[in-house]
Amino acid sequence: MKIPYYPGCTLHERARDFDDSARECAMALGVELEELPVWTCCGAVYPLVTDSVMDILAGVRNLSYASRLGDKVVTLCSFCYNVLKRCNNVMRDDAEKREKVNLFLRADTESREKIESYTLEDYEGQLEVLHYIEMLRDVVGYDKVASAVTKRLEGLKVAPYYGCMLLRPKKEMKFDDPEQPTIFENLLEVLGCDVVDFPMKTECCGGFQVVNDEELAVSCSQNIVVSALKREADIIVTTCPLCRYNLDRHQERMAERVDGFTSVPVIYFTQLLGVALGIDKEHLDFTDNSVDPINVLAEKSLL
Amino acid sequence: MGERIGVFVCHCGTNIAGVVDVKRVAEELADYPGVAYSTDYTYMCSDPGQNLVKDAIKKHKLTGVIVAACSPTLHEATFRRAGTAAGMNQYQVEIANIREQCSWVHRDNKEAATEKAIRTIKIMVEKARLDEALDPISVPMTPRALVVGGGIAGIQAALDIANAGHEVVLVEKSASIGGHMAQLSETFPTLDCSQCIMTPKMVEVAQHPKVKLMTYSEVDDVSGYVGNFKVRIRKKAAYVNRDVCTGCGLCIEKCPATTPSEFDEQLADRKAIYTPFPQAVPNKPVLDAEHCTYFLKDGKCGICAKVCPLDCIDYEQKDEFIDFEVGAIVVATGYDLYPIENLGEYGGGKYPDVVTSLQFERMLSASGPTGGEILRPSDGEVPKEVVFLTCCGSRDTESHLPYCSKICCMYLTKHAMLYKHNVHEGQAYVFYMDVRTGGKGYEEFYTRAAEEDDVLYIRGKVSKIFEEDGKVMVWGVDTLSGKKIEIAADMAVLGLATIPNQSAAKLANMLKIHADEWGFLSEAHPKLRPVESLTPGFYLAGSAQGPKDIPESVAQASAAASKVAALFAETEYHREPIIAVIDEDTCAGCRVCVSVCPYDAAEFDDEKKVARIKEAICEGCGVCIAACPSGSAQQKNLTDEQLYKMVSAALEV
Amino acid sequence: MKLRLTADMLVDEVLERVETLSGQKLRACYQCGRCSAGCPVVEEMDIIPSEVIRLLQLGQVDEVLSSKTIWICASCLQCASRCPKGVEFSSICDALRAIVLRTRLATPKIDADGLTRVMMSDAPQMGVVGALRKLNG
Amino acid sequence: MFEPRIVCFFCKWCTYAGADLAGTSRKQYPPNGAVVRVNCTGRIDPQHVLWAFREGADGVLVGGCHPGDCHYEEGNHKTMRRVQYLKRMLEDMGVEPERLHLEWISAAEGEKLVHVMSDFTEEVRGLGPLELGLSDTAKAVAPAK
Repeated sequence: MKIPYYPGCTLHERARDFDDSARECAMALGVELEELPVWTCCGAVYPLVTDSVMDILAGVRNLSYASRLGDKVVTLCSFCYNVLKRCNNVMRDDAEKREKVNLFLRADTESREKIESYTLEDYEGQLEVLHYIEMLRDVVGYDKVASAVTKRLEGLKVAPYYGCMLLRPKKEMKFDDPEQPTIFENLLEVLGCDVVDFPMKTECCGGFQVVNDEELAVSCSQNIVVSALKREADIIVTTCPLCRYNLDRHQERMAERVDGFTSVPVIYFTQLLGVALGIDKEHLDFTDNSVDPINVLAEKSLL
Repeated sequence: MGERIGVFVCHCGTNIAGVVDVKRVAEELADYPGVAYSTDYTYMCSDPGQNLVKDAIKKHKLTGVIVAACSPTLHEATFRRAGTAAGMNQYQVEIANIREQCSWVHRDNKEAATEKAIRTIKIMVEKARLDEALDPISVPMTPRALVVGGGIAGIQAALDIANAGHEVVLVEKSASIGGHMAQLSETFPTLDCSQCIMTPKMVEVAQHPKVKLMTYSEVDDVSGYVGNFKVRIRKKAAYVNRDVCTGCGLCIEKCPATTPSEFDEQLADRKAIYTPFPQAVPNKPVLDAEHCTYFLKDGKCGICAKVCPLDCIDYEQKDEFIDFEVGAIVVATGYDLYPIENLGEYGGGKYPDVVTSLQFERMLSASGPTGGEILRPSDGEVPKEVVFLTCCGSRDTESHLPYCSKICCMYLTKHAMLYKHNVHEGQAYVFYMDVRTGGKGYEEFYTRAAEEDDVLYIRGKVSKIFEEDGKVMVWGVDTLSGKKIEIAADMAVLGLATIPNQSAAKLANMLKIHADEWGFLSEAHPKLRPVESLTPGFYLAGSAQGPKDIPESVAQASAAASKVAALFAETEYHREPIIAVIDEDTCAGCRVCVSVCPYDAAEFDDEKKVARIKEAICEGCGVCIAACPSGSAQQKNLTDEQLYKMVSAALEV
Repeated sequence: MKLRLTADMLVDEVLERVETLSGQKLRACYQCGRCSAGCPVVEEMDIIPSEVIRLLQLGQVDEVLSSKTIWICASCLQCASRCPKGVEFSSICDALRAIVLRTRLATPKIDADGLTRVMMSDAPQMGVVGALRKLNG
Repeated sequence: MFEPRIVCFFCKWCTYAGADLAGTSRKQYPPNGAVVRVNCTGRIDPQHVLWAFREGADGVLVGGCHPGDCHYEEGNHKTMRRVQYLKRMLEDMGVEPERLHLEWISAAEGEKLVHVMSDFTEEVRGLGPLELGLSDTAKAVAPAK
């Protein structure tokens, strides 16, 4: 089974581990992620001002590329997912903006054709934008995932961290219950984990503010990590490179601020999935973590 | 033809005359065929105005009257009475609506409004020219009332109707009457004990010779119309012969199966065979087959049957259906709490120390699961800090319910106060948006809570509640100081929104009475007819109509009862005669009318091979008339001929 | 502290712009404060979110535009998600930023030095792009 | 400007009450309609509608209770079917079916009534006067006045 895949910039640069592990897992599950032959940055943040037609052009351009390959597009990074899904909604529901954006798309094609010989078609919001985890549930099926598990992650206490962008705005994302989501937990149960339910799983990690105001991000992330630690999580899994960065990179700072802080590894859910599917750890790329996850996984005899 | 129609154009002060040229209207109508007299007057509905009509009827020997004024819903009855007083048949008095549907809506176009007024009156003149003198249809009245719901509103309505001398059938779906009021501890603003004032009423209604009490029963079907309803009550199988049972309680004591108690809001267990609470009326158990070992394990148990000294247990019992004829129906189905599961940000019910307002009532109640002690459900400790939250699901147009649930401000104030009386050294916080104390003694009650019992009121809405370190963490805000507030509390109590009882929607549908989009039953008029439904014969009492506190529910129940008593004061009920009639000479006997009538009012006479309308049942919708291929079916005073002429008049230039 | 309120303070061009740009109706807010109560970064703000809306309701645009608050918001949308009146503070915040940045009322939040630092950091690209778009316009 | 003539058949429980509400709320709408009040839209015979067009109506508006809200259980369902059938007939007769409009307007929907009245008036205005060109024979067989 081939599914169009939009990785986004971060997964091709600083989150290669996320991309690699996701592709390995997909392959193990019989899915070929077909990367769009041409794609650009999605814009990273969805504009919250109403007059921002230009600002959604990047997202729509990628949707238009993807629409040639099939009726779905899968993405992994929470930010990309948020932007693509919301751009898709606008193109589907807002006739006025749709027309304007398509005008821009046509102009874009004219200037690009010479370089890439790749034309952009008008886009009407016809794609289904899927997050990788939705793909696992709805396209592959959790039962099939379960039967592909070769190493049940029994005894491993995993805290699933959703963050913001998968769930909100709730009316547009329709990803899961924005207050008590379960899609992540259900996947972890399939893998045999002990799921740690912690109240900060939908709180913000500080997001992009880390770039300008690291303190802010440390505070936000600390609340999340400490809450997971209080419930004795062995490991935290995320679905977003920025969340992973914030929760993982600042743990030394957290240790300075919180008495008795013990560090906890933060990995991508695809890396954990890879372990359960028995994929070699070299392919899962546990090299970019500030807090090394290998020890914890080895301790539980999972690697 | 010899019709002599009088046209009376009302100015309604400037309401009509300020837009419509009333003089011109009266003058033009004077020349219209069939019109014998036409005039205008400042206020037609005033005494002199009515006298004008009466005098003209006599003086000009009028055969029909058109009052061109406000909507017929307002003064049709007034002028029909005036017509009758002057010797005219009331159904020959008609209203032309030139206010609500003319002068008020075409303010900016006086010329067009005047022309529309003329057309509107001509339409009614054409109707009146062919209106016949009719008599209201008398139907016998069954002076027996059905009251649905055995909470305080239903009990009060039943008692008042019964005390007025009429029979009442009181139907309650659970095993005991009492409703939510029986669950409450003490009541605001007087803090008298709910059970103490409720129990005597429960006993009184159960023992009243005019009241037939049917608990563990539901309305299964209703047909008919005001004065003559046929209702079918389903008496659910209780597996206990409750007529013989003395309520000794041996079966309950020995029953091995338990399940969470609805009455105690899941804070304690009850047996599979149970009475909901010790003071239940009737104090006789029912067996809940869903949780009974005998039923779940194919007859392996049967302890209750073995211990019952009177052999009351009957595992073979089936639902029973009992039919009644009643003349009026009072709906008092009450309220439920908005499901806590819908409030995920407060844990959605997964934190044991975040409780609902009714759970907290049970904790406060001396007969409740904690014997009136306030103890944390998680560990049984006395909570030192308790947070109370108003508007949990209320006043939320975005995700929950837009309306104010009305009673939460007050009951949470009461909760906070009673908690403080219980735990003197404890601290109570109330998060509020506005403390709504619109009731006698309510503001004083709130003041007492804040000043004497040191309840801290914090103005803001809580965003999130979660558990951390054995505490209930509350993230709120104080908008008055502009600070985010975090409280590590021991317990939180949610003032969940009031919603109509979930069985009410089904019932409203069956009874064909209107409900609003939230399921609260609609009154006939929000101000002037607050206890009647739009459908004749149905009356509303208590929270079924909208969130209400106890005094209001009782007042509304008594009001509904007085309406029922007034209805029953007549031995006959008069119905509008604007119904269908079939010309037997031209009827081809095709039975289309029989097939389309929603009331089974059209019947086929097998001997004569023609259809006939049952006068007492026809509601006058006219569906059969529009369907009749031969034109044999007609509506009295709204015949096809009248309609054609009215349409033509509507189009006169 | 005193505010002399006049009718014409309440009809302001910039206020209208905030409503248009954000797509939010300021008067719909009934000041329950839930946006502030659930805000993960409220600690760093000088004016809490609900007060920002209140000040706008009172026509105090300048005070709001010069606040620290509007640069602190991380667009996590928790406020918008829980607002009982469907008023999205996050969008109002973005509109206020846009007004400042488009009219050059203030210099971009990430200056040239900051830019170099950011580019050299190992923060994920999405964070860098996001911050530049949100804070520098 | 062409002022269309519109006959409005309103049921007394919902739409007529909705029109009253528009009045008590002092909403404004075009004065082109004249209202014929019936107990239920189910009373309206297709012939009444045809008669209206024959007598010079440019448009006919039928207003009743929302499905499920009919005071007489299901009169409005029958109307729905009759109107659908009538529209096809009108088309066959060379009359734009848009000249006949059915709308559910409850007693609480004064605002909706205003919109419907305004929009329908504009729509019929756009269609222009109805030219039936009835032959004498057609006039002769039309229902007696």
